[in-house]
Amino acid sequence: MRIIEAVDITYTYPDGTEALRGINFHAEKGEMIALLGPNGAGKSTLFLHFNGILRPTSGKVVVDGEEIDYSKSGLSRVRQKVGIVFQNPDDQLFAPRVAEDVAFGPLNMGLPEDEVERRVRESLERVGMAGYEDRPPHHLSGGEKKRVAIACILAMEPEIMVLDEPTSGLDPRGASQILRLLHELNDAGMTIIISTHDVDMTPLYADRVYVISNGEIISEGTPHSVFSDIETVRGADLRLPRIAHLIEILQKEDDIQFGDYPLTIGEARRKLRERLR
Amino acid sequence: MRIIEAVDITYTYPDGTEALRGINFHAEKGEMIALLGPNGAGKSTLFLHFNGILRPTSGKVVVDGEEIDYSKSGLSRVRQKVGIVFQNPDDQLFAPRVAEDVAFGPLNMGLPEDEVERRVRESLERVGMAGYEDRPPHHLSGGEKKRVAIACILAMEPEIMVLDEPTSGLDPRGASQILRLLHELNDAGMTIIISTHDVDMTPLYADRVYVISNGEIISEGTPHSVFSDIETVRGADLRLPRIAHLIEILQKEDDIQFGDYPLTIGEARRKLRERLR
Amino acid sequence: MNVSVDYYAHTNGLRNTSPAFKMALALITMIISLASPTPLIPFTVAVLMTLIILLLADIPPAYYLKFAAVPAGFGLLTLILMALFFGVNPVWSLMGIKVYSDGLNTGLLVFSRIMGGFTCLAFLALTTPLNEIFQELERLRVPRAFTEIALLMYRSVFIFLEEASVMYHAQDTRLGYSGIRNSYRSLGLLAGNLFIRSWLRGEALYRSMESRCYQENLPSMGKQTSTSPGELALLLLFDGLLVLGVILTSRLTIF
Amino acid sequence: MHIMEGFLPWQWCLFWYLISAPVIIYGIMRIIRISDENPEAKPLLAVSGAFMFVLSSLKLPSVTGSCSHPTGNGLGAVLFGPAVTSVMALIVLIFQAVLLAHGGLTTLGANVFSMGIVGPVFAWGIYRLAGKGLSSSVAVFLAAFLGDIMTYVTTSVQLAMAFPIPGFSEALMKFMVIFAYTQLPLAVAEGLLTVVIFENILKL
Repeated sequence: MRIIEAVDITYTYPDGTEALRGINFHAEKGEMIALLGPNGAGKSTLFLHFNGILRPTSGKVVVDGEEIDYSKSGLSRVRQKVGIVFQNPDDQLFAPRVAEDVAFGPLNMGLPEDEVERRVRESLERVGMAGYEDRPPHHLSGGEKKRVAIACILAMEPEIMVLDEPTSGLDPRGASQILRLLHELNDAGMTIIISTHDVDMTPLYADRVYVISNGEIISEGTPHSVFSDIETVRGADLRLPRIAHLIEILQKEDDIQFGDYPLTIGEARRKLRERLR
Repeated sequence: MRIIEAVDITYTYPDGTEALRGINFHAEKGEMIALLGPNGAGKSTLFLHFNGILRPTSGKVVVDGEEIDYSKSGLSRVRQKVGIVFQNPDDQLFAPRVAEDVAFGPLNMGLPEDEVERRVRESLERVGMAGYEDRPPHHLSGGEKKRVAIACILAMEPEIMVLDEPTSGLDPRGASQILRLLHELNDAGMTIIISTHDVDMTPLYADRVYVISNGEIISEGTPHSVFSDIETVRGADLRLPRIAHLIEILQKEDDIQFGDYPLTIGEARRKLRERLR
Repeated sequence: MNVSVDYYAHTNGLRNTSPAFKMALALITMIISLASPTPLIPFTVAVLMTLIILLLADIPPAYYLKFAAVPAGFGLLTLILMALFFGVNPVWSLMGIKVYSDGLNTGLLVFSRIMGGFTCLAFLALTTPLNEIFQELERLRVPRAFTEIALLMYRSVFIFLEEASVMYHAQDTRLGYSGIRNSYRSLGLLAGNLFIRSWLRGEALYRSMESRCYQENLPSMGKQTSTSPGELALLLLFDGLLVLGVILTSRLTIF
Repeated sequence: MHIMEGFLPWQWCLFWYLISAPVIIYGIMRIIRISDENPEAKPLLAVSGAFMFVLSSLKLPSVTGSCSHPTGNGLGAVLFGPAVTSVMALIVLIFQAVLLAHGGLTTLGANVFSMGIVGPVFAWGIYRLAGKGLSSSVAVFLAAFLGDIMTYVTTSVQLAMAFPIPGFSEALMKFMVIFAYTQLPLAVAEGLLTVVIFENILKL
């Protein structure tokens, strides 16, 4: 079942810049999807369409089988279904205390106080930040801020979580903690859409990949099918994952054949083990 | 010849936080050095000592054989020798036009007008941004801003260039352009010090690596020697480069011996080619 | 948040005309339009300036119309209010509402001056980047402390606008603008956060300027431009004719 | 409340320029002195000015359905004092005129007087007075609210002086009535918002 779908949407900024040109995109319920593209390709602009922050110049966005209704109550409904975690946590954490920040969404939804409290507690637990309720967000580390930002969205209990560059700027440990958290949420049934330009990480989580360049989707499929078309990937200012690049060089330059390129360390290990033993 | 050296410096913020605890660091003339560490380890704080923006609580910084003189004229001298490119180009670019930003340093140095013009022209050419003189920085992309920020420092013709996370937030193409540029500058004789938490990229450029964690240097040496001590690297919330990790798994789990871990695609290719042919 | 003005200021067809000329043309014409005791010349100014903006500066008509709609609407409203409430000689009476001839005359005059003045302002705004205006002021001996702050401010404005818009979206995503109560709280949080950010940026900016040997004063960095004799002649001709027009039409009344 | 370009007769434009000039000159002298003592002052004033500009471009919903643009002048007055704030307000007004076509250049003198001088002076004075007896939130609210009200009163006076039809006092009444309906709720709004901003700044 397609839980969210963008049908042929274009978006033109007031100054005339065409940011999106006929995007078709969808996510099945429970999928984990990567939207891969260089800076300025239109990833963030597309995301802002998913919960009606931006309204497409043409085309439509369908959530849970219903086209987005841009009335006040319609927008309120869609924003409870689709939560967006923005790239820079400093743009979304405002309150003097972590708990107040997490409570922001549920309070705006008009939930009763004990329900708000329960959600704050549970979301902070889920992202591993229980015990930080009274801390001021700007004293947290980058990775911690990111997790609080995710908790803020979790507290609204959306069906779809959209994350803009969730690991950018994080050190290796912070990045892998976020990735683990997203896997857990996905296992629990949440549909997750991630924008990124980190090609090395993409194959680690994505069920399906869209490649976006200059406001157009130029490729779509499983990580293997997307990365097998190297020309398209490089044309979008991206590259192969390092592991795949190593194998590509061995195959092309040194004529050692592996077939399909492995994309992750695990896959490469299996392929190499077969050949080396 | 040690062109810059930090001797046993500690730095305590006014609020009492100990940011640096006895750092010893040096760069030889013409070296390209990586300062590797997780977020919050003290990388940026250390950098601000290199041109006297911060004054160590104890210890000293020696540039070109002379201890930094913290008088007005002394600071002006050291800042012409050591240029810092800050992490966020938006913190650095303040002028309404690219050319004015690049001219700012040389003008402050009191250079005559035609010399300023020459330097502006040459630095913009060197970073591949000739023709952008009249653009306002807010019409540039992230990678372009970064290159202009580097040109701003180049125009002061320093002997040492210090860059804080120069590739963070950039897509693969943007990052590799910056890296290529830094290699060119280094080949032309400039000493370059780069702070980063990108372990995959570090072995591609660094002659020597310092690992910093919690305000202390916990490891130092060539990339191979630093990454061979996996415990220390992981203890600093970092990891092995992906290529090295693949080989580590083959070696440890599958008992296929390679000896020293290769860190880059090139090194791994040579090792694997030997074994596979 | 309309910064497309700035975008056009940097890309329009008159981008490379000297800023001093554009400023002089806008300001002198504006003053002539304001000094005219009758509406004809201000309306002429509005038409001429609109033509310059559309034909010489190549500003897209659709954009310009939207830009001009607000002052035009406000000007019309003024005209109506003046005709109904600011007069002593009633001419018509419609269902008990009196229209005053002198009020109508004043209203028409103010409306024409608003349109004349606005089109001059729009010409300046759409053809000349703000920084060049302040750099010209600097050459006119406006105190450096004033222009320096304005020039330093220019960049920060765009950074903060961008940040404010992302913050606004982030709050909107969490339903921060549903209902007036929520809106106030959200906007207050946003503004407070932005304020803190602005101080952090101030510190970071100072640090990076210090790194480049900044000492108390910004060096003068503007592009040196000069007004050509041809431009000067054009300016004198254009505004001279308008002044003549003001003198000739000064006794005209419509109602 | 901006007076639009072209709205005031030239004599009044000139008059308000002359009235505002001494305050602006004094403010610039203060800025020069402050930045001589502290080189960090200029970048900080610049970012604060940018903050004021951005704040004023945010729309604040009001009870009557119209929108106001919070000015931040009250906040500036409390932080920097009225003289420096008047200079900042002048720069912000030029930015608004040229980047947004709010206000105008010939009306700049009049607008600086109402929004950059009278408003901040009242806000600052009231904050000082009220700060002695009342809680800081109430003082901030009163300062921003009354600063706003005084700005509107000043604008009404300016307009009535320019269009004294049939006489000054009748015209003033008319302008005040128009503003009372549209601007009073906005002054309350700005007062409340300034309190929220102020409290957030203190907490962070």
